[in-house]
Amino acid sequence: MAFPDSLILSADGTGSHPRFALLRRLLRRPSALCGLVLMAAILAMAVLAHPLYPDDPLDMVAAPFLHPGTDAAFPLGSDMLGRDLAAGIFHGARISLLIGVVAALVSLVIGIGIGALSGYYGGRIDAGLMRLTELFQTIPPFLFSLAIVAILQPSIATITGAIGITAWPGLARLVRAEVLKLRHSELVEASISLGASDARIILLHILPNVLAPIVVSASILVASAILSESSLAFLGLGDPNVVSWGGMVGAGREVIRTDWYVATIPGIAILAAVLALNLLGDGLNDALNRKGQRR
Amino acid sequence: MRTLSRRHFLAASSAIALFIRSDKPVWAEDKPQAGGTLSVILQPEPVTLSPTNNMAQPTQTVAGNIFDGLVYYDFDLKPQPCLATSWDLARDGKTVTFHLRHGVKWHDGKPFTSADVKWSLENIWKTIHPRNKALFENVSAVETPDDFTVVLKFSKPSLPIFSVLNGVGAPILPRHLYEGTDILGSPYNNKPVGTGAFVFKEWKRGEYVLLERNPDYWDSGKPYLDRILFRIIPDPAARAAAVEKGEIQYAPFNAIPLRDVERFSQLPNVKIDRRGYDWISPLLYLDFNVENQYLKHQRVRQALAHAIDRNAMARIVWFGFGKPAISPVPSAVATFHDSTVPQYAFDPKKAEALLDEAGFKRGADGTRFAITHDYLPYGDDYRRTAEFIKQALHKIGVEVTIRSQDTAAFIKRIYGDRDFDLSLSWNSAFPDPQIGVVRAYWSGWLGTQTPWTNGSGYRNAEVDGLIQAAAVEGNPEARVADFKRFQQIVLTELPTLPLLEMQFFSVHAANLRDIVSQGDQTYSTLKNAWFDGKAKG
Amino acid sequence: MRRYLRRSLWQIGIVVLGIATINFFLLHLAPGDAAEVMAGESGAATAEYMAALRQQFGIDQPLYLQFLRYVGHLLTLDLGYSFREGMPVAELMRQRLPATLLLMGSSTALAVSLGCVLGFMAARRAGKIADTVISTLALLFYATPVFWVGVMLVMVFSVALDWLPIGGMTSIEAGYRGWALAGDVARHLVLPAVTLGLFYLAIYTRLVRASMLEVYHLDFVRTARAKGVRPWRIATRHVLRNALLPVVTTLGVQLSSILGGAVLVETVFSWPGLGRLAFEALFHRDLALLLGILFCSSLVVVFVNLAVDLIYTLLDPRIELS
Amino acid sequence: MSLLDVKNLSISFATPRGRLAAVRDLSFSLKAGETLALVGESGCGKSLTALALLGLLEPPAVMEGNGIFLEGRNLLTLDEPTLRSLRGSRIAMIFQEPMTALNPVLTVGEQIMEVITEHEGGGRRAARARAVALMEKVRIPDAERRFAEYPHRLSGGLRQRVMIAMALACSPAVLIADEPTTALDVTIQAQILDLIGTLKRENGTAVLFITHDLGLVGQHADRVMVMYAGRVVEERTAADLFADPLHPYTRGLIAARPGLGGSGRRERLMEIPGTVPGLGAMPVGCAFSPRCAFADDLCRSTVPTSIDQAGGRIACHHSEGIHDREPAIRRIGNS
Repeated sequence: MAFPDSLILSADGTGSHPRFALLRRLLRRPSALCGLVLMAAILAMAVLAHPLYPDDPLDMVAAPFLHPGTDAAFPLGSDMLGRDLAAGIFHGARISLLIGVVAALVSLVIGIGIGALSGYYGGRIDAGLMRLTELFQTIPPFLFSLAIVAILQPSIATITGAIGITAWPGLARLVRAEVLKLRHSELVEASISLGASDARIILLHILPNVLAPIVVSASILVASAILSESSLAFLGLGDPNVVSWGGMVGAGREVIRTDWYVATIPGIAILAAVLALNLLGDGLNDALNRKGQRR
Repeated sequence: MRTLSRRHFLAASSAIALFIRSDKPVWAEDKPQAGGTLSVILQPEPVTLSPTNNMAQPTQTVAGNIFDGLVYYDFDLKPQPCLATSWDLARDGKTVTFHLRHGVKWHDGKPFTSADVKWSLENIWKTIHPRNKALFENVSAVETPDDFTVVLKFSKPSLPIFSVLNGVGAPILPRHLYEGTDILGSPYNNKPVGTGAFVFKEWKRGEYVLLERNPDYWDSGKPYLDRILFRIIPDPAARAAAVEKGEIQYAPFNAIPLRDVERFSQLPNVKIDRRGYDWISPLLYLDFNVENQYLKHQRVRQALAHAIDRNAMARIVWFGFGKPAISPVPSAVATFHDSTVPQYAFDPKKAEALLDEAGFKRGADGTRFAITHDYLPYGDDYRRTAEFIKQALHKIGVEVTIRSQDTAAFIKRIYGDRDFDLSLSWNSAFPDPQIGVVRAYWSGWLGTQTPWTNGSGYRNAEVDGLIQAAAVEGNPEARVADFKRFQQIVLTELPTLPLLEMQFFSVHAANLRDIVSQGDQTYSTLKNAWFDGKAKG
Repeated sequence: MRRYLRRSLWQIGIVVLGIATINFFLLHLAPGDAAEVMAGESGAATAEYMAALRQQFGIDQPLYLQFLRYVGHLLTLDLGYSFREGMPVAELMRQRLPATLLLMGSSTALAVSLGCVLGFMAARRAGKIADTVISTLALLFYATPVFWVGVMLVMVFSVALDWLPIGGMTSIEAGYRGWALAGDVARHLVLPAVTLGLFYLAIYTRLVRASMLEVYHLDFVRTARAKGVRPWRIATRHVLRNALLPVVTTLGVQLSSILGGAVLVETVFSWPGLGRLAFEALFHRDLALLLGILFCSSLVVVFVNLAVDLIYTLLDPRIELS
Repeated sequence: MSLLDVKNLSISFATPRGRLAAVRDLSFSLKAGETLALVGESGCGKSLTALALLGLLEPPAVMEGNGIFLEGRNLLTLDEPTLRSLRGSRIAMIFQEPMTALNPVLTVGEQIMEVITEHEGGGRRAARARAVALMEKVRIPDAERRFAEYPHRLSGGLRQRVMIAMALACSPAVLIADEPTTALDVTIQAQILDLIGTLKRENGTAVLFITHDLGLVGQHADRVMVMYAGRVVEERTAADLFADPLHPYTRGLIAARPGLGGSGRRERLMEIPGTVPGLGAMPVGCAFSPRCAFADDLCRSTVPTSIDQAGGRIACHHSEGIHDREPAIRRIGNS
C-alpha cells in the first residue's frame, strides 16, 4: 500500500534513536527474531568454548563412537578417534565463524572496492573492472576456490582466502549499480563542485548510502562462506590442526552410514548458522529497505 | 581407553580369522558354475591399463586379469606355473631358463612366443618399469633358442627376480603391437591386449572398465565369469552402500570405510577376506627427516617412537586392520623378518626421559619443540593417523602441525624439496626386501628426487654395503643374514619408524566363490571366481 | 544485433583468454607436476622414468614456451592431449559433457520450474501459513550442505527403501538399449538432480517470491486491479511475467556456480561428469585437461549469458540489444 | 438519480499505536454526466479516497462508513468477486503516471483487450476489434499498428489515451480520474481533459476528477470539493466556488493559483504559510487552524462541522463572516 513514509515515521517513533528503531523493526518480525536468537546462541557458544572446554578439542578423551546421549560426560558423543563432539562444536563455532567473517570481509573489500571504483569512474576503468568481474564470474567459484586451496595447501588461512577471493563478483555488481544511481545525485554533484576529493566523496557520501544492501549481502556472504568451507572439507580440503564444523563434517563423512551423528551434528550446527545469518539478512533487508517495508 | 585391552584386539582379530577359515572347507567341494557379471569397485580410477609403466593399484588390479605372467604366487608366495610351465636356475645363479606354455594366444589372435618375453624384458623391465629396472639390471643377455624357451644370462646372481615374475610384476606385452612405437604413449596402454583370462572391452572414463571372458583362454573351462565390470565410485560412503545393496559384489583394497567393515561382518550377504595381499605386504611407516635440528638426534627419534601407542593406533584409527610393526621387513615376509630387533614399546615416561636426556626439556608452556607432519593424502585413514600422532606427541611436549596437501605436492615436498619433519606413508614390502624395503634406506637414492625411496635422508655406509651385497648374493642363507643385520641397524638408528603391518581386506558377496585363490590374488586374475546358485547377470 | 554479437564475441575472447592465463599460471604455482603424481600413485619410480614422463608430457620445457604453445593451440580450438588419461582432452570432455549437461540441465530445470511455482505460491499467500512453510523449507534447503543432503537421500531412497540406484549413470551390466536405457538413466538421474536442484530451488523460490512481492507494489498491478482483472490472472500475467526477469538474470550468473556444486554431487553419486573430472584433473596436475574443462565451462557460461540476454529481450520489450 | 453515493466514508491506517485517520467523514454524490472535482494538496487523502471507491485499499489502510452506493449497490457490503466484476466495468479509473501504470511487458492492445475479456468474455478476435475501435475513439492515430506496441514506445499523451481507452472499455457508470494530466505537458493536458469531457457527454458517465490543480477545475468540473487533511472543507458548484470561495483554505488556494489554466508544476501552494500536518500530529481543533489567518480559540479547540451554505457545504467556524476579513486574505495572497 502506498502512502508517504513521512506519515508512518511521524506516527511511529517520536524522536526515538534510529538505531533502536532498526532493532525494533528487526524484532517485530518473528523470522528475524529467530535469526537473532540463533545467532546469539552461536556467538555464545564461541565465547563459552574456552571456559566450558578448556582442553584441546582435538584430544582423544572418550571411547570412540560414543553415541549421543549414552554418556552424560559427553552429551553429543564422540567421534572415531574418541574426540568429544560437544567440545568440537563449541570450539568449531569460533573457527567457522572466523572463517565465515574473514572470508566475507575479503569479499567485501574487493567487491566494494571494485564496484565503487567501477561505478564512480565509469568509462575505461569501469569496462576493465567489469571484464575482470566477468572473468571471476565465469570461472565456477567453488571450483576456483578448490583449485586455490589445493594448490596453496589447505590451512585455515588459504581456505578463508580462497573462499573470499572468489565470492565478490556479485557484490561488486550490486555496489556498482547502487553507486551508479548515486553518482549523479545532487549531493555528489555538489560535493564535486565544492572540490572534494574522489576518495572523500566515495567514502563519505556514496558508500554510506549503499550500506543497506552491503549489510544484507555481508550476512549472506558469511553464511555461504561457512557452507563453502564445509564443502571443501567434504572433499578432503580441510585444516586438520583446528576444529571447524566443516572439518568435523568432512571427518565424519566416511562413517556417515554407520555413525550418522558424527557428520550430522556439525552439519546441523552449520545449518543453524547459515539459517540464522539468512534470517538476519532477510530481516535487515526488510528493516533497511523502504520497499520491503511497504507490505 | 588408552590403557586398552590388547585382549579385545586379539579377540576381534581372531574372530575374523576364524570366520575366514570357516568358509573354505564348506565350499571347497562345490563345483564351480559358469556365467554372470561380476561388479568390482575400482578406486581410484586408473591412469592407464598397462601394467608396464604404472605400479598403481587400480591399474594392476585390472591388468592382472588381462595379462598373465610367467608365474603366479601361491599363499606361501612360491612361484607357480602360469605362462611358464617350468624353469631352471643354474648352480651359479647366473642363468635362468623359462619353458613357455604352448598354444597361448594374444587377445588379437596372434601366438604368444619367447620373442614377446625377450622384447618385454629388454624394452620394459630393464628400462621403463619403475620397480624392475634395478632388479633386472644385471641381465647381460636374453636368448630365445626356440619359440617356447627363454634363457636369461646374469652378470651377477639376482635372486629377487623370482619374487616379481607374475603378470603385473614383470608384465609381458605383445611385441607385435608395441615394437618400434613409443611405449609410454601407445594407444594399447588404454585398450590393452594380453594373454589373460579376460579380454578388454571398454573403458568409459569416470564410469567403468569392462572386461569380457576370453573364450580362447589356455586354462580350459576358465574363467567362469562372463564379464567383469570395474566400477568407479569416488565416495567411500557410496561404495559401502553399493556393496551392501549388492550392486557391487567385490571390493578389494579397503575400498569401503573401515568402520563399515565391522557392520558388514554381521551381514549374511557380504563376506570379508583379508587374504590375497600377501604378495604386496603393505607397511605403514613414519619417516623422520634426519636433517632436522631435533630429529637428527637418535634419542629424539627413539623418544617419539616410544610416545606412539601403535596398538591403540591399529585398534582405533585402523579399526583393527593392521598390527604394530616392529621391522620394515614385515612378519609376513617370514624368511627375512627379524623378530629380535630393538623394539619401542609405548612408554611416554621413557619418551620424556629420552627427550630430557637429549637436552630438549619442556619450556614454560610445556612444549619442548615444534615440528611439522606431512601425511600421505590417500584418504581419511592416513589423516586420522596423523591426527593420532599429533595428539600422542602433544602428550610428551612435542607440538605437531599437520600439513595437508595433494599427492603431487606431498611427493615434491618429501622427495624433492625435502621440506618436512615427519612424514607418514606406506609402501609394499613385497616378498623380498630387495624389492620394497631397502629403497627407503639406501643412500644411493638421495639427491635423485625419486619418490618412495629414501625419505628420511638416512646415510649409513654399513647399511649401504649390506644392501648392495644382498642384491648380488647367490646364497640365500647369506642374503637372509645380510638382511637381518640390516634390520638390527636401521631399527637402532631409527631413521624410519615402522608403524603398522597394514592388513588390507576385500569385501565380497557371499555367493561369490573362490574370489581369493592366490597369494598375489588382488593383483592377479579372477579366473577362478564364480557365482554360486542364482548367478547375477 | 550484429554489433551486439560482435562485441559479445570480442568480450568472450578476452574473458576466455584471461581464464586460460589465470589458470595456467595458477596451476604452475602448484607444487609438484603430473609426473610426480603418476610416480606417486604408482608406488615406485626412477629418475629416468620421471624424466621420460616429463618429456612425454612436454612439461620439461620452459614455462613461457608451454604457455605460448597452449594459447596457440587454443586459438586453433585444439584443447590438447591429456597424457595422464592417454587421450585428447576434447575426446575426454566429449565423453563426460553429456552427463554434466544432463545433470546441470535437469537440476536447473527442476530448480527453476519448481522454484517459480513455490515462489509464486508463497508470494500470493505472503504472510500466510503456506508462505511460512515454503519460505522455511526454502531456507532449510539453502542452509543444508549439499553433500549431506545427497548422502541422506542415498540412505533413504537407495539403501533403506531400495527405490533408486546408489550412483552411477547407467546399469552397465544390464546392457539396456533405446528407451530402456533412457529410463535407466532417468532413474539414476533422480537423486543427483534433486540433490543439486534443491539448493538452487531454494534460491529461485526466494528470488521469485521476493521479486513478485516487489512487482505487486508497482503501479501497473494497481491498474490491473482497477481494471477488475481476476487475482489469478494478475498474478500470472502481470506480476509473474515481470518477476521472471531477475530469475533469468540469476540463471545466467548461477550457471557457473552450479558446475562447482556438481563436483560435490558427482562425488556423492559417482556421476561421470565434468565437475568430478576437473576435480581429479586438479589433483593429478593434468593441466591440459583442467584448462580444457575450465575453458569450455567458461565458454558455456558466456554463451548461456548471451542466450540470457536474448531471452531478456523477448521477456522485456524495453531492453534492446545494442 | 445519483450513480455514486458516498456516505460518511472514513479511511484510517492501523498502526501499532492505534488508528490514524486519513480521510474523515466524507460524503458526496455524483450524478450521471456530472464531473465532480476533488481538490487538495498531496497527502490530503484524495488518492486514498479514489482507491477506497474501487475497493482497492490494502492493509494497513481500512475504511468504514455508512455506505458507498454505486448504482444503488453498497460496495461496502459486497464480496471481493462481485467488487472485482464491478471494477473496470461499472467504475473505472485513470491513473496519474501512464508510464508506470501500464504493464511494460504487455502490448497496449493486450492491456485494453484484457478489460473486455475479463468482464464480458467473448472471443479474442471480437475483443481485439473492440480494443482497436476504442483506441480510435480516444483518437490514437494509426490504432491498428499501435495495438501491438509496448507502452515504452508511446509518448506520454498516447499512453494516457490508452489508459482512458482501458477505463472506458466497458462503458463504466463512474470514471475516476486521479491526476490524469499531471505527468503530461500543458498542450497535451488540455487535449486529454477535453477528450474525457467529450466521452463523458457521449456516454453519460459520471466523473470524479481528482487534482491538486484548481486551474483545471474551473473549465472541466461541474462541482468542486476541496479537501484538507482528510476532510472536505468546502463543496460548491464550480462557478460559485471561483466567484466566491468561502473557506479560508479555498480562498488561499485560489489566491495562490498562478493564473487560470495552471501550469501543472509540482511546487504546490507554497504561498500558504506552514505545511499540511502529519497524520499523527493533527491539531485538536480545525486542521487548518495553524495556517489560518482567521483562526481563533474556537478554531483551535473545536472541529467545525460541515454546514449547508451558499448552495454548497462549508466546514468553517467563520465562513459566514469571511467577507469582513477580506484584507487578511489579500495579505496572504500577496505574501
